[in-house]
Amino acid sequence: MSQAPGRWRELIARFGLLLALVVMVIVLASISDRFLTTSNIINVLRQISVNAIIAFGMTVVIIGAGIDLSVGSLLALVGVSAALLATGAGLPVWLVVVIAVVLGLLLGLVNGLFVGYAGVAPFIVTLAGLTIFRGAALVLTDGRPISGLPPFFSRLGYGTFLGLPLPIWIMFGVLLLTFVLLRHTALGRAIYAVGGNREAARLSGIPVRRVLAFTYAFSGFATAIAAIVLTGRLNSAQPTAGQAFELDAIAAVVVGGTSLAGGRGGVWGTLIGALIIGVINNGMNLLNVSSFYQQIVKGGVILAALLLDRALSRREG
Amino acid sequence: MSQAPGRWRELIARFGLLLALVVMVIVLASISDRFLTTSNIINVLRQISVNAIIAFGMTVVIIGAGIDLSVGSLLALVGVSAALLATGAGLPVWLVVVIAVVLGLLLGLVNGLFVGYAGVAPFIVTLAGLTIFRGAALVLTDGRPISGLPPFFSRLGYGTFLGLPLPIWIMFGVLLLTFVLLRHTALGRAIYAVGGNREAARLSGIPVRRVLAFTYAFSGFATAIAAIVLTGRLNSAQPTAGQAFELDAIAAVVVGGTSLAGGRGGVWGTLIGALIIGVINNGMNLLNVSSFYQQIVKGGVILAALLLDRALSRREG
Amino acid sequence: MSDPATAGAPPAPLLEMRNVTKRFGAFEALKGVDFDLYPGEVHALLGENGAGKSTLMKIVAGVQPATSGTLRVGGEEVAFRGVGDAQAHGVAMVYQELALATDLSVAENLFLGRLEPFVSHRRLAERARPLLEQVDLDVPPLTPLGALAVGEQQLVEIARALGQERRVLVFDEPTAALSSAETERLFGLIRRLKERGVGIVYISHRLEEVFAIADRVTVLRDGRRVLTAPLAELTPDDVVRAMVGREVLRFQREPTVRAAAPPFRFEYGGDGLAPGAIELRPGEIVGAAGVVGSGRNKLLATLFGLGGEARLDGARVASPADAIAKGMFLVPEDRKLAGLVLDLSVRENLTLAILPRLVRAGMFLDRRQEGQEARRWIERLHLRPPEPEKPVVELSGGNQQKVVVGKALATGPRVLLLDEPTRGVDVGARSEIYRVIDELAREGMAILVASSDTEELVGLADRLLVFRHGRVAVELTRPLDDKEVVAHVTGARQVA
Amino acid sequence: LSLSTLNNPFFVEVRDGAQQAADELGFELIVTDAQDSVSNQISNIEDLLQRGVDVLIVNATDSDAVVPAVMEANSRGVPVIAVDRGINGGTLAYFIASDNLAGGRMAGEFICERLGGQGAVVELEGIPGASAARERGQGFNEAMAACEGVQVVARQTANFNRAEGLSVMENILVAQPEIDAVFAHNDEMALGALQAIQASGRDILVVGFDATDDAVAAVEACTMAATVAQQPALLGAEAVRAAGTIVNEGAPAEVQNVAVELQLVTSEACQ
Ligand SMILES: Nc1ncnc2c1ncn2[C@@H]1O[C@H](COP(=O)(O)OP(=O)(O)OP(=O)(O)O)[C@@H](O)[C@H]1O
Ligand SMILES: Nc1ncnc2c1ncn2[C@@H]1O[C@H](COP(=O)(O)OP(=O)(O)OP(=O)(O)O)[C@@H](O)[C@H]1O
Ligand SMILES: [Mg+2]
Ligand SMILES: [Mg+2]
Repeated sequence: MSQAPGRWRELIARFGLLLALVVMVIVLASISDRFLTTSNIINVLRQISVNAIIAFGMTVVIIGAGIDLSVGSLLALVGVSAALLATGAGLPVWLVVVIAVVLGLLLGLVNGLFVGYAGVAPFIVTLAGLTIFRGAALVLTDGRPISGLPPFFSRLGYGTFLGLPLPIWIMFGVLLLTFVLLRHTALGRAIYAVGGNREAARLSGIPVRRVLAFTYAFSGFATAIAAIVLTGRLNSAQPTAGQAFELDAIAAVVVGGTSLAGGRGGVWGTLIGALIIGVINNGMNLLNVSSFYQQIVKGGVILAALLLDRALSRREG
Repeated sequence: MSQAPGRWRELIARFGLLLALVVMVIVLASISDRFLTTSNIINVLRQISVNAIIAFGMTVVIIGAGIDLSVGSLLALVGVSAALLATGAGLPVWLVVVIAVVLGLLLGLVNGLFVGYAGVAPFIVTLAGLTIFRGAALVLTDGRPISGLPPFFSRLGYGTFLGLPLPIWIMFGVLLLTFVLLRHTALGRAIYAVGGNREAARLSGIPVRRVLAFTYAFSGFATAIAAIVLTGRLNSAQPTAGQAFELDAIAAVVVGGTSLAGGRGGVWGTLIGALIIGVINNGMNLLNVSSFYQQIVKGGVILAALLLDRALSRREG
Repeated sequence: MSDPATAGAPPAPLLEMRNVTKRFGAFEALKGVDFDLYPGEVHALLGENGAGKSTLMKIVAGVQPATSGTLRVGGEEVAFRGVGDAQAHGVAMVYQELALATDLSVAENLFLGRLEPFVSHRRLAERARPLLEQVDLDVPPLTPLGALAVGEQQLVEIARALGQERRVLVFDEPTAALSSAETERLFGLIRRLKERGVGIVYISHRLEEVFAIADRVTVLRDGRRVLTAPLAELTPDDVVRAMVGREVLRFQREPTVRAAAPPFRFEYGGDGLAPGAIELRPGEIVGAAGVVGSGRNKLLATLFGLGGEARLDGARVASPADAIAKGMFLVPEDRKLAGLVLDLSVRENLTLAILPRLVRAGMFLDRRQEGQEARRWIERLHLRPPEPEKPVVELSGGNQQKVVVGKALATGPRVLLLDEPTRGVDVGARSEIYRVIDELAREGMAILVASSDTEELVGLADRLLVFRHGRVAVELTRPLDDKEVVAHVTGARQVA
Repeated sequence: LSLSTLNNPFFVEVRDGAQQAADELGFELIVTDAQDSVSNQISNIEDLLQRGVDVLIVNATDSDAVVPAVMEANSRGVPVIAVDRGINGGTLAYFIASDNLAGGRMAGEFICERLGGQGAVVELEGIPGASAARERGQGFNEAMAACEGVQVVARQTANFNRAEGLSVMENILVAQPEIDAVFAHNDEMALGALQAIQASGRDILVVGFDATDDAVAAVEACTMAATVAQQPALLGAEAVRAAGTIVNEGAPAEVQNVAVELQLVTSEACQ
């Protein structure tokens, strides 16, 4: 077991969680015969894609012992920026996408510079980011949604490749990218070291500040991709999009077994976490649970899943 | 310096932050002649009271290396419970208040038991609490606000004692209580030890689980008091109250210099943090900053305050 | 005792362990161990790193339960559910890994876990003073513990245990960071406890200490008890053979042939260190000695850019990164705080400082080469168990120390700064580390070793700097003599 | 003017309408944004009173919660005008609102009629507990109860949010083989649902609420059946005009209700 490659090790470590997911799927399938249909499975995957993509970036930040509260607002800002460029400036769509992704990366990097170089607590830096990016999105659009986008966006949101919707492909793409980053590059190793013990990392010659700054830039990058996907799915961009997305993303990461204390965890667990949350939401809609009770059920199920995981896994999250 | 009593030590450590607050006050006073009036100072204090009371409880949780996301929903649940009891059950008001506070304490304790004894990550436990308590508040009230409260509540919200509004007295009461708990009781010191190094605390014979459970119960207790104050201030109770209060409370704690990593910080810093946030909000209203820009300004000012603090303080938050 | 049948027989044991086993997952750390302790006895517990000493004693202290077997304290069979239980039964332990809260004051740490419900910091400070005097630690009781040097923290940990009035006291390598002066003082305290009938378990890798203080010895090897006997019947060689199952040659170093290369010249000062300068020649091993708090660790930290002011050949050393860029590397004195990333595996820790060397195609890690590099150091330093994928947090203290040293040695710097390099390392592995250090010096590395172990310094160093009160009080050169060094360190001999 | 939120185009239009009227009348208009938080709003009002405003226009985040703040204004002799949402206490000079209950009923009746009294309907609810969600839902369900052949087969919240409208509708589409119409408590959710419906290729009637630009465009493009139009700009303008009346003529003796019309926006061309 100890020699297992990273991916399997991560999945084995989250064995209890996987089991919880399987139990949920079985229960739902037995209540609703529509649950385990191919189209609903694709539906769930497509629905979690935005949250999962953000959560992959968040995983990197959290492994580095940070937190990024600004993702929801950044998503809105990148989304409306892309939409404004695509509708107003007459730029080719590919260029709009590139600009949007670079914008996300740069704004994330600004967070990262404050955390890494100015040494301000990540919670505060990204909370400031949360309000500032949201304000900027509202100022840019004067609070109005932007529609009338070129057809590229709805093709992105609804097109398929080999039978799978594009958002799902993009999600798996970001998953693999993040996995390779974390497990197979020196930078990824450095992120684990910095998150696990910053002082030890520093004394080992790891450029701690640069590594920290990178994690936030990566989170901004992932969030920008999620923004493009969401803009495609909605075929419009709202300055109010993404509210409370940070909580959903962090929940996926933490349910997936990555420790908020840093230095531990991985991106496959995050996928399971996002799936669990997605399946709960989907299941409640399918079963038409009344909206007041939905919140109670959702909290209870997540707690139960984690208890099962604790009972079966060896180490603490 | 090492011989300075706790309170002064905390304040000295947050010297940069205090300075930032003073700078803000001077700037605002020079722009608006209404800012530094007695009535506006009381106004600001009264406005921060609810957030500050919650944040004091949150400080205790965070020093124990935890987090409590459920405070906003718990506030709503306790508020509507108290309002229902006060309007429906015909109980004497003092008994309603006692029941409400005990309810908050017990629900906080449930969070604490899951964290301390079941070992589930605090983020998840209290996120589940967030949705469950909110759902319960909605179910209890069928989503409707509850008004027609006995006059006790509006007296509580708007009455004064020695010229100061009661919410401010209550806030300082909870502040002192929390300060004494943290600095001058064995339990308080144990919370620092557990938050700073859980393993070392365990090896020293500290009942770690019980200490952790207590911190969440205390947070529930403080939140219940805040709920009563808010119900008085609004003269009604909403099942939708307290949304995003957890972020505001955590922000006050972290701005005040308590580390999210646990083991470090104190409740006087939290007061300063809550004041800074309150002064920013008040100032922007007095200066009539347009609301889109308010968010940008708010984020920027908090960040600037923390940068000043970093530049002047010795140890990192 | 009044029973005629037992009259004249030894008194009832304070502590009796029978057939104790302990498993961590599939790994069996203790395999049916028997152990007992009598009132007024100092019982040494010895064994290689990872033999199971700390594990055994943590069962006694209620830190973790045994997987099977029985434990009797004062004749009563017990199953401790926590440290509090054990304390209530009169058992206290000084842990190998310091169990202190760095953000609380020294005084609070002395009473941690048994503070009165309401704490008056002033009264606490007063109650702390006599305890601190006992171990001769002169710090204000309200100082945050984190501001103390490791050796000083070790003394706090000892003072805490002494303050508890226990029937059974376990010392797990209490002297690993103490110099001979503090060790002597500790022995005085232990003798007084003995007279009062306290039973003491003493774990150490310094054999001369064991022979100086202990009455009986139990040796563990790979989780099994291989020997229990009165020390009077044994020689040090017997004990070492029982521990490692073979002879260990005491490391003897031939003085290095000086390389012709120019020396590294360091100037330093600030942060409690008096301004000064030292030169390190390539191929030379320089030692730094001193009592706890004398500043030898601070010297190394300062040279590495961790506070204070340091210059190498006139150029400022601004930060550790800068120091590394200038060809230095440091083994820090506190392995948990600064040396290891506990959640990462042995392999990942060993290669942490040489990642740039393992990168292919600009960013990807060459896993094969990384594995080779890790296995090389695991073998060379006798890591137990020799598993590269084990998280470092699950290693025994001594093995963790080997990982920190291995990581530093792997970097192959021009100037190597070693701060207590063998803290908690067993005899066998220690000579191995000495051998590697010697080899590196012969290859032209300049090495500065700070240590509280006089024997280690005498065996290794070409030159020895003795620190007192933050300055070099005297510089000694080969041949070095243990007694003379101790005299200088304690200040018994002053040189004008 | 104390607004509940500017994170919603509706209230942005309220502000714009108010601003325009203020400019015409030569008033200085101070706008605050409570970001949908009751306590923010109380603070905002206290701050406004602190600044010595002449007339206070309140768009309450909650009808009960702002009562104490209104009483505070009363005690300082500052007249209060309520916009969009009522206030259940204190003394008001004017109440200017469009009727959410009537709007919900209007939508329900429209759906009933278009389905010819026969079919399955989905209701997308707003933020649980929010007053607009309660009132629109109540009006809608009254109409549904009166329309016997039509069943509400699913009732789920999408929190007034377009992205959630999309995913909740996707899920409902999986669960319900037969859906003839959707009523959403606001246009954002309706547009999200529309996106899901178009992707599924099914033919379902969508009715929204608020008549935002996007929704009106969708109605004109015949993709959405209808949206209930409030006239937010008119709300804002009416409030400021009422303030003008107060300044010129003093506050009325008792509260004057000004009902601003609602209308159903449909497209004739699409029938
Ligand atoms: N929590 C744990 N999980 C897994 N293995 C452990 C754990 N704690 C200890 N071990 C293993 O048990 C064995 C005994 O460890 P122990 O700490 O008792 O050794 P020790 O004799 O005290 O060594 P040292 O002299 O290095 O302190 C080691 O192989 C160690 O890796
Ligand atoms: N961060 C700090 N803040 C304040 N004082 C410190 C700090 N670090 C060290 N000191 C003090 O500086 C003095 C010298 O420390 P140093 O680490 O050099 O001691 P040492 O000789 O290595 O002793 P030891 O063997 O105990 O480690 C000690 O008295 C210590 O208390
Ligand atoms: Mg040990
Ligand atoms: Mg030392």
